[in-house]
Amino acid sequence: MRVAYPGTTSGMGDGLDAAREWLKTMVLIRRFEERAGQMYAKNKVGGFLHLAIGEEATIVGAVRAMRDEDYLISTYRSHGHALARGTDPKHVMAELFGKATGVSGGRGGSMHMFDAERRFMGGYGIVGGNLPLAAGIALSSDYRETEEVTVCVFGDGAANQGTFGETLNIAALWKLPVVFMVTNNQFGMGTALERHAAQPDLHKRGEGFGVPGLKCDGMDIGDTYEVLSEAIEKVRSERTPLLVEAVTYRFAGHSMADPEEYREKDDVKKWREQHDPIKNFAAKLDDVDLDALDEEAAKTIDAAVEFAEESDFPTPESIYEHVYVTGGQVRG
Amino acid sequence: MRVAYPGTTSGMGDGLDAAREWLKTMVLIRRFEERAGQMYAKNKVGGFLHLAIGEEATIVGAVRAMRDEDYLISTYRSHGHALARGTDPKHVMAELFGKATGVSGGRGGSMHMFDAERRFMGGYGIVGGNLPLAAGIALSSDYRETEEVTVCVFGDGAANQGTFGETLNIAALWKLPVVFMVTNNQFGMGTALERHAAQPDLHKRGEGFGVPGLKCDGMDIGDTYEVLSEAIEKVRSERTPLLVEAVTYRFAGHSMADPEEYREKDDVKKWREQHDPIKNFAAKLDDVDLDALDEEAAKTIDAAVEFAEESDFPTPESIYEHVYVTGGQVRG
Amino acid sequence: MAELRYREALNQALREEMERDERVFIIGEDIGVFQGAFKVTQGLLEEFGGKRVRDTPISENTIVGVGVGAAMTGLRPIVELMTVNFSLLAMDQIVNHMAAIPYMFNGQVQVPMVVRMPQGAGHQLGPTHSHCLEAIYLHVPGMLVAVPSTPADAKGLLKAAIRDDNPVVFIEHESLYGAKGEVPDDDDLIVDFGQAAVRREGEDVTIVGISRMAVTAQKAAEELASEHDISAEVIDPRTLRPLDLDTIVESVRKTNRAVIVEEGWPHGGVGANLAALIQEHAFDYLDAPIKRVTGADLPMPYSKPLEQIAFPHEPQIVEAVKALL
Amino acid sequence: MAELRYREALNQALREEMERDERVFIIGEDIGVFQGAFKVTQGLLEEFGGKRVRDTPISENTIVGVGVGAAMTGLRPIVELMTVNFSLLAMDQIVNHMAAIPYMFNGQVQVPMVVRMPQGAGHQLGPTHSHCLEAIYLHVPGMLVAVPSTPADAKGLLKAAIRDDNPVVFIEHESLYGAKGEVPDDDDLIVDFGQAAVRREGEDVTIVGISRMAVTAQKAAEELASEHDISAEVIDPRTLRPLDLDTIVESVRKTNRAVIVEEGWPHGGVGANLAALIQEHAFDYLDAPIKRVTGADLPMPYSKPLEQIAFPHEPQIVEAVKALL
Ligand SMILES: Cc1ncc(C[n+]2csc(CCOP(=O)(O)OP(=O)(O)O)c2C)c(N)n1
Ligand SMILES: Cc1ncc(C[n+]2csc(CCOP(=O)(O)OP(=O)(O)O)c2C)c(N)n1
Ligand SMILES: [Mg+2]
Ligand SMILES: [Mg+2]
Repeated sequence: MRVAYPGTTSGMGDGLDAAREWLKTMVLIRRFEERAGQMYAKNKVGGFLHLAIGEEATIVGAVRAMRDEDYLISTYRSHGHALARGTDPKHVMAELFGKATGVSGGRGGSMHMFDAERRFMGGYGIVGGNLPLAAGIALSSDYRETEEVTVCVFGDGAANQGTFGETLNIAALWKLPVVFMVTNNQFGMGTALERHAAQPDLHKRGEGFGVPGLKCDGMDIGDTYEVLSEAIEKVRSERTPLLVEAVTYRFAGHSMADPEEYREKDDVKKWREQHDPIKNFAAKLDDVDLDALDEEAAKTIDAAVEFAEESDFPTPESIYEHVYVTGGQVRG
Repeated sequence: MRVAYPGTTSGMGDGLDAAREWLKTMVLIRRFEERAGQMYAKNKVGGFLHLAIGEEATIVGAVRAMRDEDYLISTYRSHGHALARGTDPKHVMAELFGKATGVSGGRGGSMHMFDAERRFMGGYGIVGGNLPLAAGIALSSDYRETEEVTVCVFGDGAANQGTFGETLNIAALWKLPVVFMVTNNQFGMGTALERHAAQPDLHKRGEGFGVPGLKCDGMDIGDTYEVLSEAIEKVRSERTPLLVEAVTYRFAGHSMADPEEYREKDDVKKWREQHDPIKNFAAKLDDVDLDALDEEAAKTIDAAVEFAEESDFPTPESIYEHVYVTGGQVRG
Repeated sequence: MAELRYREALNQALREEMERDERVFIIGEDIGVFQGAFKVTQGLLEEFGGKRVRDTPISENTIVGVGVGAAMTGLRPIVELMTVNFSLLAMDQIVNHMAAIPYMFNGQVQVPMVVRMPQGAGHQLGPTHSHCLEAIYLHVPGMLVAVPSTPADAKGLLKAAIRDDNPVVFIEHESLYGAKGEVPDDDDLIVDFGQAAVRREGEDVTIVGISRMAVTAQKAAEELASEHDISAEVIDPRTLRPLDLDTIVESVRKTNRAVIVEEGWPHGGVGANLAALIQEHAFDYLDAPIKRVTGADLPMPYSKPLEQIAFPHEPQIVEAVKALL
Repeated sequence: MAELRYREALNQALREEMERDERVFIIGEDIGVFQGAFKVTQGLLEEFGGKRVRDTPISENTIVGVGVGAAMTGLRPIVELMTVNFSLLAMDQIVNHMAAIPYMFNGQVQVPMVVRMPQGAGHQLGPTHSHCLEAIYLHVPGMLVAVPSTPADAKGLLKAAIRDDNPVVFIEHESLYGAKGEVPDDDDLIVDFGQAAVRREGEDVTIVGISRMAVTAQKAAEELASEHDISAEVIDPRTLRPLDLDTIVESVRKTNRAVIVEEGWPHGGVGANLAALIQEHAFDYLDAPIKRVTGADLPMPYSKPLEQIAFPHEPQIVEAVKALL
């Protein structure tokens, strides 16, 4: 396994510093997700809660390969994407709590995070629903004659939606600057990859539509970073889409309501023990004190929980705000 | 170019007899389409009228590779499919006239032909809408433990619909006995293949979904027959789908309302002169009197027009029949 | 009689009808190995095997179409869509294919299938996962629409739907899956489509509740009786197509007032449809305008206090009735 | 004033708004090289080039989503769907994305886009190609809905739609593209959303006509005046969201009778919505039940004589009015 020490990508210093920042961010995401799960168990968080524990390298490796001006768009499993992109954990946690201070003002919840400022263009609840949006964003980048690239993250299960073929064809036809990144965590809910995809090498699925594919080890942040960097910069210069498959594994259930009867406990255990993206990456770095990072993350998240707790719910009077740009109701 | 002289397929004798029957059927379709166009000009036929002139070899070659018990499902451009499958031209013409004696009782029109008895499972007006149905029919064949194969015909433009990827994946995953046949006439309405498909070798589009592809010369009935026979029999024995691309050309406009400004008149002329599937096939057969075949077809179609003319329109009282199986209206 | 949960009643209906008729099978996302997102199909894979209980990829439009194709050749598919929200992806196969085919081809084929799916808000699922779309399905000719609100109806209507030769859109409610109720022990328990249930008799006002709102309406009626001395008749239409308009109109002719309660969006909702019908058929009997109590006119917010005020609860119904009297 | 066809008026609106604002662009099937299935976009490719007039593959759900994504980043896309029938394939992007995003993300982004598409029967296009779906679009919060019936409105409303920061569903009518009418010569001609047009003043009955039916209703009103001595007021709401309910209610308060005419399906249609609203707001003024004249409750048959009786013509409107008086 390779570990890349990146040059100049946004928000990072060089080399080892960058690697430490990656680790720190992965730890932050892990702890955030765990705490979110606890808050869910305490009924502080409602709805569906999809955690990305196990997928931290896939998330951080990809996001660190992006520039600030690039766009990221993801799914209902996207707390980590927001955090990696730099959204304050306070606002992410507050969103889970349904508070007015949440990233989406409490309107979206776990599945629908958004941070316009950081060009995190949202998590989306409809499987496969974000692919067309990504093409539209990329079209806009082109239209406005910018160098921006869009990274569109979706799951292995989403590759079976009609939007997959439609969007890849359009992106290739129009030479749109978008990297389609399939986070292949080997399950679509309770359905294992080989039970939902006839041809399970998902990165090859785009070829028929004119979108070449790459693959990376989504448990290895170095590899993920390297392959995504290559893809993003190729897309930036050639302005034609690529498909990257990151093979990863979700350590927790699909959502909090998942008894996980569709897979062997031993398999999960094996993945957790052998492929933990945080542990394995930490082991490669000298001078890393994982406990200290954990503690730091815990503090940040304590503060986030406190912030979320203390924030107000949106007022009843505000309920119609933003349905229409004019603010109020528009009757039919 | 190869000319195959088939053994025992439904409705045909051996060898040369079969070839003559193919030619006869192609001529029938050509003349039927021409006459339908005339009837449209005379306002006897309404709606959209999509003719298959130029695509006769693709149609007849494929249908003759099928058994009687196999299912055929097609698009809004399907008079030829009905005729090749053995539907009486009278009933096809009567449908165009909107008469009660039409194959669909005047309810469907040109775009929605159907002949349950001949397992022609319909023409469909929604581009890409028939692919899921084909998978369902094939699933049923499997469920009922039969040897039936479904041939699903759609256009190059339809390969861009979401149903394409969705259905191919499902068919491959479930090993359904269906041949997806893309009639690549090189245009989706006024949009040329390379302007709508990023990767124009359409038979390669299924590989990413686990559906291998074959290609045939859709202007050559022998080649079409041979490739489709191979595909259908492979699907029948292995019970797993294939995708066949038949490259053809439509000599007429997309529908009757098409000024054809999107292509060069010279190109059309060249295709008509050099690739006419009827002329070219006739030239390979000895002892063929094309004029006589024309005349015979004309007679058949005269009779069909007369039948359509003389048939009654559906009665106003019958308007709600078949909306529900109970016959009458069901209020909401 | 057995006391069953709504989800168990549905499960029984599926099991019994699959036992009864080999042509019946189920397809849907995570209905087999995962046992169903809401456990309605629990145990069926084990009992009937993968041929008859088939997990699908996440491809809503196509899995509905697969059902249509199979139904056209004589099978009787049940397609589970995980929720009604995802049926928006399948709208073409539902409207242009499932509902249209029998007519379009002049009755040469029937499409005896059921599309089952739950709807509804209340679990903080936010703007993409909280729809009630019965108004849209009611609008489309060529199919039947059921909206059961009790375990007994869930079972009886689902069995009727599976045996019906028309395509049926069968709309369950997420919040009702755990609800308990008496269900007759009868393998042939059928609740006929087009028969409204009068849940409570009353004199002063007719309340029509749609889907889960039939339950909320009953609770509101109890409160109206005990706290406000108002006698409300509560009607659950149970199916929106066919609609048992007679029962509703008869009731309004008696009470002279009507309130319709639905969880879906207000403009062009089921309530509007019923209001239009009631004033057409009982104009001279109405002592006050027909009132509607509906879900709020917005994409459902996630935040709990907002969500709770965005769909009807008893107090709004009580208020609406009081305003009429 | 110039006399223009409806399609020409739309074409002018597109051209003027594209000249006015570089962020405006159009995507759709066969809108460029083919010049548009109904020639609404004729000449635009030549004038504005392929960047701003872009032919798409046949991928309705995705092309709407492309519009949404582009709109979220500040552009102002116009997505042409070839007909409303194909919008059923795009329902997820329209409802769960286009309409929901501004709210779902708390106003961090707007979705200033227009989905244009024609609807309607009358050309023998059969069960899959003849829908009128305004009732479905009216139902969904988060977007505006226009149904222009004249060339001037087509132009003025489309310009308003393009300048609006809300997503707009803009429903044209296939049978009106060739219709002629006076259109003011004004580059800034805007018809505001939410302003009904009183097409004809009258005293005896209010007829509300939706989309093309506004035209049919006017003809029926002329006949009512000349043949039956009945004075009908004809209202064209022009937009269904926002709805100018005041103008309708005011009229009904004057005439005391209302007939709503729509081409779409009857159950849960726009007529039901308006009937519910009118009886809510003008209950004491109504001398008779509100009547609806609608399209037939079926997938549209191809056969001409059947099709012609399956959507409203003047005689049905005349009959409905006469039955009220
Ligand atoms: C269109 C649609 N269908 C079904 C669902 C329900 N659902 C939510 S997540 C999920 C599985 C998606 O799997 P995958 O794309 O692999 O992403 P992962 O959850 O593994 O991150 C399903 C079926 C949905 N949200 N949207
Ligand atoms: C979903 C949908 N979108 C658009 C149309 C309008 N339309 C009818 S035929 C056609 C072109 C289809 O091209 P292709 O699939 O290549 O078939 P061909 O007409 O060449 O036989 C289009 C865009 C439609 N009928 N259905
Ligand atoms: Mg997955
Ligand atoms: Mg074509």
